[in-house]
Amino acid sequence: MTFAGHNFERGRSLLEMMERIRAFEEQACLAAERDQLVLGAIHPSIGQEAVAAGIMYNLTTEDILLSTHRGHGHTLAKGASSLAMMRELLGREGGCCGGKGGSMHIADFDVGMLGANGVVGANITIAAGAAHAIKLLGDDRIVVDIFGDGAINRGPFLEGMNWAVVFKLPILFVCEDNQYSATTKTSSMTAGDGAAARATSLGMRSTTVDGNDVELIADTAADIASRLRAGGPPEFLHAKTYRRTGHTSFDPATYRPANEAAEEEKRSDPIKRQRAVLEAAGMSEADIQSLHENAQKEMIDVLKEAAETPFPTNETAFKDVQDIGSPAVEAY
Amino acid sequence: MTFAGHNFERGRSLLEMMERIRAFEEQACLAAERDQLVLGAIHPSIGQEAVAAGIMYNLTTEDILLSTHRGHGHTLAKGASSLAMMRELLGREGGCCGGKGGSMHIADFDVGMLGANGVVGANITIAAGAAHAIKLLGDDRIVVDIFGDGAINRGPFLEGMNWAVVFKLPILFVCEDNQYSATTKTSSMTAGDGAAARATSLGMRSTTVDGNDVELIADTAADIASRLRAGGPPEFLHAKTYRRTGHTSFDPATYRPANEAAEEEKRSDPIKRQRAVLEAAGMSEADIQSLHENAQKEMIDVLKEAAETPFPTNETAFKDVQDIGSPAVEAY
Amino acid sequence: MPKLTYRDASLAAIQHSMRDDSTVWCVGEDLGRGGVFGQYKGLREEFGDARISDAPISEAAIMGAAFGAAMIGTRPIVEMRFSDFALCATDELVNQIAKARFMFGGQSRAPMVIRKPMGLWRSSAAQHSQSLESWYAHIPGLVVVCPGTPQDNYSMLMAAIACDDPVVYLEHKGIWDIEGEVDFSKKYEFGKAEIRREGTDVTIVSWSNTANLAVEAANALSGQGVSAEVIDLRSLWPWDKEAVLKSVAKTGHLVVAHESVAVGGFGAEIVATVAEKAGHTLKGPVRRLGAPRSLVSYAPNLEDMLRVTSEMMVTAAQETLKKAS
Amino acid sequence: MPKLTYRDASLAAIQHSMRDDSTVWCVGEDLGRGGVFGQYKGLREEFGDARISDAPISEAAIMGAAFGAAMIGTRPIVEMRFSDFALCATDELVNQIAKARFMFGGQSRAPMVIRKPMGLWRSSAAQHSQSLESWYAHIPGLVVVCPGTPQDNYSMLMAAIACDDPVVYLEHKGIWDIEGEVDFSKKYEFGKAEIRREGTDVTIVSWSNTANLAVEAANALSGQGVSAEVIDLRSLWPWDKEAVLKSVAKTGHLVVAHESVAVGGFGAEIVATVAEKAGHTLKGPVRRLGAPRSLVSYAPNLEDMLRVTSEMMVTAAQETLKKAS
Ligand SMILES: Cc1ncc(C[n+]2csc(CCOP(=O)(O)OP(=O)(O)O)c2C)c(N)n1
Ligand SMILES: Cc1ncc(C[n+]2csc(CCOP(=O)(O)OP(=O)(O)O)c2C)c(N)n1
Ligand SMILES: [Mg+2]
Ligand SMILES: [Mg+2]
Repeated sequence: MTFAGHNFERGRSLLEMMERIRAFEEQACLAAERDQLVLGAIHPSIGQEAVAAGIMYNLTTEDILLSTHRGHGHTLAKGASSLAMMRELLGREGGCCGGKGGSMHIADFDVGMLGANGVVGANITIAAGAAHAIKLLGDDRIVVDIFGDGAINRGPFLEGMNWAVVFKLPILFVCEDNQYSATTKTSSMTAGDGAAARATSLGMRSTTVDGNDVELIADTAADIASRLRAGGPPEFLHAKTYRRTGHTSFDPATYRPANEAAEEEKRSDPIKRQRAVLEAAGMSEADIQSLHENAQKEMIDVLKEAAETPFPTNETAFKDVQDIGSPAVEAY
Repeated sequence: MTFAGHNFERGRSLLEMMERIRAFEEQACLAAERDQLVLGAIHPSIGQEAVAAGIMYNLTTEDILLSTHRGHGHTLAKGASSLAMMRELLGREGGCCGGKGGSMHIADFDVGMLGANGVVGANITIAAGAAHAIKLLGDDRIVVDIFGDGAINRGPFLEGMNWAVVFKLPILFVCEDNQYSATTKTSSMTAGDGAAARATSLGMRSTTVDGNDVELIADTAADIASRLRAGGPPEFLHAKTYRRTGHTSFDPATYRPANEAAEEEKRSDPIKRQRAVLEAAGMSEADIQSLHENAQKEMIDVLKEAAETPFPTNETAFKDVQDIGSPAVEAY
Repeated sequence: MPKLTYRDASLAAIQHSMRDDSTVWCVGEDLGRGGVFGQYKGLREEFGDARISDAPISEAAIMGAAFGAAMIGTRPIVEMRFSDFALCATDELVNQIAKARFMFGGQSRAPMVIRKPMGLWRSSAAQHSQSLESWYAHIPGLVVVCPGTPQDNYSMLMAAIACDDPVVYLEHKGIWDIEGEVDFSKKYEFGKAEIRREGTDVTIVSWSNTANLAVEAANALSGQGVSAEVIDLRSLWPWDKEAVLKSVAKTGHLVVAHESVAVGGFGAEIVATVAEKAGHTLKGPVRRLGAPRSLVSYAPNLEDMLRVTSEMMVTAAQETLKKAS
Repeated sequence: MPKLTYRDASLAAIQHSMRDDSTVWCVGEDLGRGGVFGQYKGLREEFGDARISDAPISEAAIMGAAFGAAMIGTRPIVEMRFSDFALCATDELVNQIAKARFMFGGQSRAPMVIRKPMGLWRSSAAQHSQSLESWYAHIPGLVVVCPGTPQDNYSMLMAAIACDDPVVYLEHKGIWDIEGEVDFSKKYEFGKAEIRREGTDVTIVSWSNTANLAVEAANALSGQGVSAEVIDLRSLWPWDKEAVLKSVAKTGHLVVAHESVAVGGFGAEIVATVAEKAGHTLKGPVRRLGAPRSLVSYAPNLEDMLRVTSEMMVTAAQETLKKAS
């Protein structure tokens, strides 16, 4: 699994990021189930970390990202603070969104992360618009928009892709295909050959990759990003992975074949695979282990600190609605 | 242009229907411009009659049709009364919709015509649903849904096609491609290879035809209809034609190249072409001419009679809103 | 009489309707596994996957297709999951379903039930908490109902399924688990309010879960010697003007309360109607309670800032009584 | 001072804003050829096709893309053509644009203007005639304005383009051709009503084209010795409660009139607010005028059955004065 020209530093970085994402979500799940501290739903991306790590590796904080309800990994990989994120999941002061959004609306504009989204597929047209503005302003940033396999059956998928191609916008659309849409096997409700075929029919260059191979994703995204930065037309990446948990952290996912998840873990866990790659490239077991432990420690600390942070002050319930007009119900 | 096995009776019928459509719309345009009797917008399909005639030839009144704002031809070919239609355009009593819908909402449920639609693309999911019910009920009818080239950029196009394929419904989707979307050349706002490519990517068998060749359309639709009646999956037909008038009867269409329309008329008028086919098949000039004259006479009479029909009685403004609850503003 | 949850009452209504009428079917995402709140649990086992149909994540198609299917002889029950997502199908509901029958001169009917679970549900935040009943009440062609009890979620759903008009059926997702006795023989008549508690001093008008809070408020008020009449409107279109006017004629004092945003909420319609028709008979100022014109937060303390509580109703009732003119 | 049509006043506002601020751009179907009502005529020639951008028939994408573009530094003006079609982009407007800033804890802004020509326009029938201003007023996060005169369509559009909130900008498509003097230096302040006519006997509150009809009604009333004050609210969120309450305190009589459906219309909010705050000071019953809860027909006589006319306002004013208590 070692290969000529393997970029060791990058490989290490990719593993490190995946470890951090995994550790963050494991702690988030504990916070939800064990500690009952996460009050809303969270959607873990455990097993899907390669997509987040591989793609974001190629972006700067100037570049723009839009994500989904299953967006912790993307957000962390884009550079958001794990503490601010955990605080947000716990609805606390100092959360990325001041505790007002929660997991499903996590955003960090300072690092170019323009939001998770609670509405499936809604981010697609918004992302196209961000790219549109970049083009209008003559900036050289690029946009990455990530959505799930279920989102390709929503109208905005068509409208947003068509828009991006017509206006030749600097955007990469990524379908992070974990094979499930909530409790439904997505293929049972999807016509034709799926995401990439649809993008191709819309005139977009489309690439399909093993979504659990972080090095491959990083390579592919690097190529695409450089084409976009050189003024190339929008592109599409279909990354095939697998949702190892239930839809939410509370979902036992009894609707899927017993052992499917366990077998997938054995077969394709992106972290295990990347550890093997790095081992083959000469990284010591201890070093690999320390990436894991550092990530664990970071996220345990983060959860502890987030849990000790107070809730936002009540008056923020009426802040940041709009500039014009007061939201308060008037006293009579 | 004659060919072995040419079905003369059908050919005659197709021409007759196209003549009737053309005559209906010519009178409708006169009613609008000369007589100022049509108060809302009308969208003529002059030059596109082959699609309506060729497809509807293969349907019975039990089969279901949904159409667009440019739906006079489809409606007439489906079997609606020209008088009821003209009355509707003039907003009169006895109009297909009692004068409440007008041109853009024309419908005749007795002949399976479930409505034109004022919202581009909105008929697509509705038509899929009609086919869904047919399947649930175990009927053997089929559904035809017609929309324009501009509609393929709306979300419901994706959602409706996907739906029909997933549920394997007895429906034919027809993109009647007249190259324009209101004042915009559709190709300038459409990504990729267009309608058929998109349908193909959604797993649908797609056929592209010369939309001005009524015999070819009738043949193609016959094949598709028989496959659908035999329980086959949904299909797609892309018929390429040309919008000879402006978007509405009042639009001078100055935004398109001078002579484009005139040249298209010369090159591809479906009525002229079908006349030539029938002449080659041995139909006399006089017989061909009489089809034209009968159609003209029918529609001149229809306009005259419609213009003499009273407006609906005022109380119908509050009828057929809903069963439950009264629409009237209460007197105090 | 069985004791059922709000959820199971709706399940029973669907089951009974589907047994009686083979043209009734349900369609929505994840229905085969019981739906997102378990409100379809077990139905696929009895009725199969064609009548308890899954759907792609295509709200516009779910709504549009159900409409097409309703026009030609079936009676679909459409599941929108969260009322917020139903906004992805607004053209279908408002421009198509609500308008078709009229626009086509009475040729069509759209007998369909559109279920849109609404309301606050702990820490669901701004995109999963909205209540827009006043929107639908404003749209000609739609029937709009908001059941607040297990009994009503049985009787009203039975009536909605049997109705030939499109019915926007707004369950409150915070109360799936509340229990109550359900009399299967009880029929619901559209536009008939339920007097949840009789009283003589002040009228509290409400619907959905807020009507349950209004009953609590009335109980609290009775401890203070104030006799409050609680009217649960149940349906917003049509709504029971007569019941409200009759009660106000008796009490002379009116409090209207709902969970949705106060500005432009349906409470305004009720207060305006009373002002128009009986303004001169009021013995104190009317009080309208609704959410501030702000968005729903994730953090529970912020979320609570938007809640209309029974305490607020008690205070409002006291105020209008104190300011009696 | 130039005399401009309502249409040309909006054109001037866009032109002036685009000259001043290179981040302002317009996007919608057919804009390159001037837009469906000519309200973009000539702009492409001056500003080019990137800033006067055509769009595919993709309302959801137009709205969503403009939002994305607004979040990162441009100020889009979105054209929805007919307010009815805007319903194809309801999720984008209500779940995304209106909520984002709050949901993201103040990190984002959506400085955008969403133009939705609304209202009756002879024989446009049910899918091209609707007015839903009360819907948007109910949605936290949105500013909602309804200009009724050329001056306002200049000043208000200038203010809307300069505003950092999303502004739902509802022009009335029946009055593109009305003319009036336009003072380019006049600034509009959100939430400030315009007293279109001063009076002492009865207050008529309205907006959009109905405010023009209210002025006619006031003229007619003055011939009968009744002095009517006409308040053109102009913006519905925020709306000028103070102006209304002050006028009602003076006249003691209130008529509210709008073209949209009366049930659940914004008139209810106004009447309810007055009832709550000043109910006891009214000297006669309030009157609310709006369309019946029916759909708009194509046939002109049926369409007229839904119209709120100046005659109806005159009658309503007379009635409330007659029934003075
Ligand atoms: C428009 C809309 N419909 C339905 C939902 C409910 N929902 C939330 S996540 C989800 C499944 C999404 O599947 P996919 O796009 O594959 O993303 P994944 O959850 O697998 O990451 C559904 C149906 C929603 N949030 N928005
Ligand atoms: C959703 C929606 N957007 C915009 C319009 C306005 N409009 C009416 S017809 C039309 C052009 C449609 O083009 P196409 O689908 O090719 O049909 P054609 O008019 O060419 O028959 C447009 C943009 C509409 N009716 N509905
Ligand atoms: Mg998925
Ligand atoms: Mg076209």
